[in-house]
Amino acid sequence: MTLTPPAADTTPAPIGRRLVDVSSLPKFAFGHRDPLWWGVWLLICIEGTMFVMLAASYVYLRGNSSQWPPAGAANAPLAVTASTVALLLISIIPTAIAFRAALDGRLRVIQLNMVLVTLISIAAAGTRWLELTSIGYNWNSHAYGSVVWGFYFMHTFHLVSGVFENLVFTALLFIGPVEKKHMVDMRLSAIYWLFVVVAWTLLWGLFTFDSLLFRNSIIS
Amino acid sequence: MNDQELHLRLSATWHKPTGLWGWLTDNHHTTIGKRFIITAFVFFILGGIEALIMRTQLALPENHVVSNDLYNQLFTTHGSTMMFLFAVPVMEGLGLYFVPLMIGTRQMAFPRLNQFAYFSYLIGGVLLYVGLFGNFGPDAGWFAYTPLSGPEFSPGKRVDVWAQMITFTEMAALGGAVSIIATVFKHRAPGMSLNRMPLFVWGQLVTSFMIIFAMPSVMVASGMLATDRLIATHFFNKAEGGDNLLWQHLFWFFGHPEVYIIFIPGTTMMSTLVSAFTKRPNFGYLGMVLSLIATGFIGFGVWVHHMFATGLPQLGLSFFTASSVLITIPTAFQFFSWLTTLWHGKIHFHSPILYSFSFIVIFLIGGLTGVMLASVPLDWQLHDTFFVVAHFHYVLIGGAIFPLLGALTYWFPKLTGRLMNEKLSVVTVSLLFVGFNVTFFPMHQLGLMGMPRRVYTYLPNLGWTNLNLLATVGAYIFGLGSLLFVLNALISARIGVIAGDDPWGGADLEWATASPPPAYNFLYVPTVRDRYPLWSMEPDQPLVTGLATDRREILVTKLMDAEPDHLYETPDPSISPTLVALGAGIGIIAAIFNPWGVPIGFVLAGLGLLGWFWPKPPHKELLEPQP
Amino acid sequence: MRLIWNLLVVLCMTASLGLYFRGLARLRARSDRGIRWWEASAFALGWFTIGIALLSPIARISDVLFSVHMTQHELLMLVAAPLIVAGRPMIAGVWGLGEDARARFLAVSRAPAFLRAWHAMTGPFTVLIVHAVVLWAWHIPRAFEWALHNPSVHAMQHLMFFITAALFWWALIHGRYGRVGYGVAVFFVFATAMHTSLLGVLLTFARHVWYPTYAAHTPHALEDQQLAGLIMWIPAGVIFMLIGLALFAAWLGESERRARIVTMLVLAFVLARCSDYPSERVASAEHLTGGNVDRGKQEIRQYGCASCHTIPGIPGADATVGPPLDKLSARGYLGGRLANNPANLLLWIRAPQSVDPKSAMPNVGVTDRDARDIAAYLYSLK
Amino acid sequence: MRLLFATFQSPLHPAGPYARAIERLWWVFFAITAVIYVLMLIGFALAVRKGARRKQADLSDEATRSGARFITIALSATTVILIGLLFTSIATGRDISPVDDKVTREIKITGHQWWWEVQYAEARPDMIVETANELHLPVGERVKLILDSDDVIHSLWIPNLHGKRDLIPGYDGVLTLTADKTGTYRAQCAEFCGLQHAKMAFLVIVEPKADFERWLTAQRLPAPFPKTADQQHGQQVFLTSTCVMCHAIKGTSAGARTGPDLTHLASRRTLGAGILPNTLGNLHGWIANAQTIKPGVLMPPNPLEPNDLHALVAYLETLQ
Repeated sequence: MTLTPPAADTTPAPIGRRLVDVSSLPKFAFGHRDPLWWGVWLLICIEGTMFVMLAASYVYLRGNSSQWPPAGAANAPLAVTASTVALLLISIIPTAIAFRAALDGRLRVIQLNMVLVTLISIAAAGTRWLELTSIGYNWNSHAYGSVVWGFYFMHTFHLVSGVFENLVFTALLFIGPVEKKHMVDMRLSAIYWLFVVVAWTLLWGLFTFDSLLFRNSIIS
Repeated sequence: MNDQELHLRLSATWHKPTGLWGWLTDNHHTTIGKRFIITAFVFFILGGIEALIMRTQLALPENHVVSNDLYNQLFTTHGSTMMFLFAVPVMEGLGLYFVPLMIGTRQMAFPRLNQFAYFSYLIGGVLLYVGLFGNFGPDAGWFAYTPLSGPEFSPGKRVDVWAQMITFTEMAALGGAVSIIATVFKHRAPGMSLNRMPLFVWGQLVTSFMIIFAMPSVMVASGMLATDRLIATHFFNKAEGGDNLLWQHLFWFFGHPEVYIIFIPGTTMMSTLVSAFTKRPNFGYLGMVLSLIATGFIGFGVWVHHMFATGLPQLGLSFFTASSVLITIPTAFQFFSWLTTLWHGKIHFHSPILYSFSFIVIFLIGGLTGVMLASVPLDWQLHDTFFVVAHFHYVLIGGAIFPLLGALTYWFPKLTGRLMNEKLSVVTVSLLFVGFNVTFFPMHQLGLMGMPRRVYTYLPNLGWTNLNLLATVGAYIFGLGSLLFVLNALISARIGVIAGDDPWGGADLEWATASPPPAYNFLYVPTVRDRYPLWSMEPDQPLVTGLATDRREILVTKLMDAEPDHLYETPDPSISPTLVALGAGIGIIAAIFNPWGVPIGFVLAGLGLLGWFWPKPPHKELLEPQP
Repeated sequence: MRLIWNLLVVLCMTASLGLYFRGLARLRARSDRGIRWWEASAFALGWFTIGIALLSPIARISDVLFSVHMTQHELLMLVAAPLIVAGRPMIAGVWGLGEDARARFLAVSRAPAFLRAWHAMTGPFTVLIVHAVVLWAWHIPRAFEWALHNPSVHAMQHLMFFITAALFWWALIHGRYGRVGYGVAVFFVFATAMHTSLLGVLLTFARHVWYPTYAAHTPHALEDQQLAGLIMWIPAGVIFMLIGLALFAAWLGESERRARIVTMLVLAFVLARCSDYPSERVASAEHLTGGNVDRGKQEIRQYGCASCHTIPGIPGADATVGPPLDKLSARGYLGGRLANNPANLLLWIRAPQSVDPKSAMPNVGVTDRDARDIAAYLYSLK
Repeated sequence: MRLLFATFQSPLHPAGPYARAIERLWWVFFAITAVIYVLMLIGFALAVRKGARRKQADLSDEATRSGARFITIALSATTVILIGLLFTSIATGRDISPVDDKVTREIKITGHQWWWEVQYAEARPDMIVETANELHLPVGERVKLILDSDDVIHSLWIPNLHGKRDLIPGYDGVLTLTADKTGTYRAQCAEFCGLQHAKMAFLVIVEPKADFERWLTAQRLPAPFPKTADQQHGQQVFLTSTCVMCHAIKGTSAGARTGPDLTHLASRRTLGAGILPNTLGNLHGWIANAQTIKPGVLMPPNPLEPNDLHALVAYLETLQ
């Protein structure tokens, strides 16, 4: 094999070459055509796997204990935890509306619904605070406490980030200037928020309805 | 506009900032990729030095080179360094550098994420070594089994350092993986359908997916360990309902795929080298791709074979053996494909192909001992002995380091513009090959003679002395080889033969641009008509034009067939990602001493993120408010 | 009760088999396309598997041993469901109906409301979630125990397992994105393999018997449960992997096929976009065809192309018998028959009648050399 | 010392049916994989020679076809061999994991950082024999070892008798084994367990049944009362110093359980968990400062007056 000497101009001249002119292509695209869409879904895969691992740890630890939850381990009052879940679930509606409206850039609709989402998410963060202060055990009380507080920690982290993201986004929508390609980001942010909602609904369901789900299992 | 003008304009737009400020702000994939590679090699050398100290200690029975306390820190740091700070980052670094070049684009999908990943990695690595040099290096093994690593049996800050280092490096690996997947899916040059991607790119893609699903598990585990230690949670505390085997399940659910995360890029480098130096496409492209995917898939199902000795359900053992043996089949396919390619190709003997031959001789042993270890009865005897040490060094050094060094020799011109010294390379590969086998082959025998792993010394009358001495001699030869490689790289980067664009007559697009590539990678983005674009390039192969020259615009194509889809602007250099990494770093390191570090780091990182994502002018295509 | 359900199963299975093969026979009588033999064999095999799962001793033993019960479920979800789906039962089933019933069925199936519902129900993401929820929900100890004690609930459980699995496989194999969606399919197969394995793992490593009924039947209930978990984890995982790999291979093949089309489109795209670079347009047109643009201009007049076509740049060429030849390079097809590429253009110029005997364009005896020149000129047009 | 470890600590020198089954399996695997390795290397050597001699890469369809044929055949052969190995392994696995619980004896082994506690189960509590770092087994009997740990995870590995099994706190591991050759076998902790993982060894002494019973009977006795004044002084030293914080000697007031039971210390062959022969000199050094011999061991240095030390050792030497 011979080694080619360096050419003065290393890039082949396009004279006589056919060219694909892409200058007229759009500057953004929705859905899976957009690289950032992949970024967000991959992030959801990562975070989702973490939640799944935590939930699996819960079930695994549960299987190794004779009494689960331990005697006297009182969760936060159902009314409080359920209202957080309810708020989160309600927030899906304005999120979905804004998600649709983003497709054809109806700014007013988006602004209105994003304000709603932000307010509801702040309210959910408020009830979350109530939850945290009314849990009847600590993370260092027992393994059950550790894993449930683990759920709370992980999710509150996401919830706060979500609220922060909603706030910033809403501010951006009002401060402007709003570009067309922000509509793509708007939809991605909605997808992420949806993930935050769904993840908690499942985790909450797991530890709240524990006795209902596992009542029949016996220890050998 | 003629080419010269285009070159000037693109150079200005894609200008890489220089100096310290540039170091903190540049996000170009070649810069980040190169940084990953160089930093990883620094850690490789550190890990190697640790290995040599350990080998010196074990050269003679009842030796006193280091204390048992230091020895335990050394082997823990060695394992953690090689896995978390060398193998994964160096493979990802090569991916960051070469994937965009091989698929014909100017930049990765999320350059700022890469920048963030690099600084996370750096902080994590430095943290580990500050620990080691400050005599609070972790000493519970790279696997950190609880309860040994728990608050009761490892008081002090040592294991905390390990747990936080894990969090950091995994964040880095995850960031890189997300970026690589999006880049491979969306940035390919027009015409490069999935079916035409170079195998190396496939390897990076499969590896990245494995990272996405494996690493969260260890992050959860290390998080639990950290809270057990810092705020007295009870995840692994039996007395309060926790469970020690939970750690092992979570750890090995990550730990086994980790091996393939390192090995898969190795095999695809092997494919690249075999094809490049036989001037022949690899046999069975589809089979090769499916092998990679099957390996990735099965890699998630076999973690339990690290736990055969824990007393698993008897029934399960034959199932676990079966699934562990199953993973041999895709690897065997790759072996047969290389063999066939060599047979039908025209072999050009240059130093990179010698690394490939070493791979074959060495890795094959590692693979076959792997089949032995998959057998439960044999594993009960061999597990946690030096036989296993020999096995996984044969697999990881044979399967990943040899092809890596070969690939670096092959790609060296693309990284530096110059060729590595051929004669020195031949000496290097010979030293490495001999040194490696002299070091690790006797370890099989040692394992069969009953020598357990992770012992800082042994008694003189057990008959292990001679083989240990031999292994130590080999380790020094191997060390010499590694040193020679590094020296050769340093020297050749300055005074090596100027390589030109395509010194080897390579097949893939990275050879279609200058060496090293200009900041904009390609003057015109190329188009592709099959799997080996440069071998089948016709004079009228179309080029892409129409990308903006005044901003960093790149072409996004469709996932399956790489049809031009839309244009995407990648961000300019910025300090924000570095600040986010730094903020998270302050928080997580502070958390070792006080749990409030976590929220503080969270807030700091959040502020950095605001700067990262806040849109900057000029604003284009404004959205008119509709009635 | 049990007997009634078994009779019902036999009845349904006989009916479905009859319907399928009647439809198959009718289809094959009409044309040789449609359902292929291997697809019909897949259906038969899947049908047979259902029989084994529901009517053989497996069904009886599954009341005593959880591991056998698990095998039964995996047979339904992982063997029978994909095989039956591969056999295209809908098409055969519709043809198996009587004339009137078929018409009514088609009318319903074309109603917008039905289409919308069907569309919503068979999105890949939807079926992934639905199948996962059904699978996990039925393994909740209470639910499973209920099914064990009540044959009707048990039948419902099997039905839900089978239907959601069939929908899952249908959406991935024949679903709305077709082969283009096989990439998504691979990911969803992976995700399903992961979550079902997780359930298997939890069963394998549990130290409790999840379903006490089994503990009443056998002293080795825990081992039995471990075996069940292992079956769900490892053999089932292998089947998932094999199906995933097959879909992946098909996806790659599809990507190659589409890339060929795209290359063709890009070619048209290239030529269409050449307008900004006139000299290159000519150069590339000449390169593509091996002809000469200037000579082509002469020959077009000589061969009389202008009497039928409007051709830019040729004086007097504004006839409307045939299609205008401007922007030829941007066209997808030539003569409505051939893909637009240089070789086909040459063929079309020289021998249109051999391509399409019904075409009005005559063979006018253009030589190869002249055809190349003419093609070069035509491709150089804006 | 040599005599002490006369038998190799190796799975390839089996002294029991289970280890022998694994050894056989090893040789089967070794032979088959070695043949495969050699064949593969020959294949690669031929391919490299062929490839080196070509003028040009062969891109013909014929080459593709023959390559595909080769890969198909080779992969099928690989699969068949793997299935064969799998079934051999499963068969051996069944042989070495007896399902029935017919054992003559249950022995509980508890791992500690960094020594082994051994308890021979008996129905009557006062008949229980407790010892450390030494397991006596009657030849030819099937015994069941119940494995537990007091602190971190250890792993019991007696390569000449069976594969290893972890000792996990809170999990009762079970290892059933039989020794059919008398002799002394060395065992070692195989799971990293902290500072002195390297020096956590263990002796298995397989004796004829009569010898074993004699040993067991002797072990059941409490410690004899010291006879000479020196020995009595030694006992006083033991009972009044820090020794009693960790150790027990049956028949005296010392009953702590942190360290090994010393009731029959003098009958044991090693000190410090299998690392020193149990000789007078070693015992002196071990008591005075075990940290220099086994750095990190939980036994602190004991700065005793010389005559106290001598007396203590003299007393301990009586604990046959």
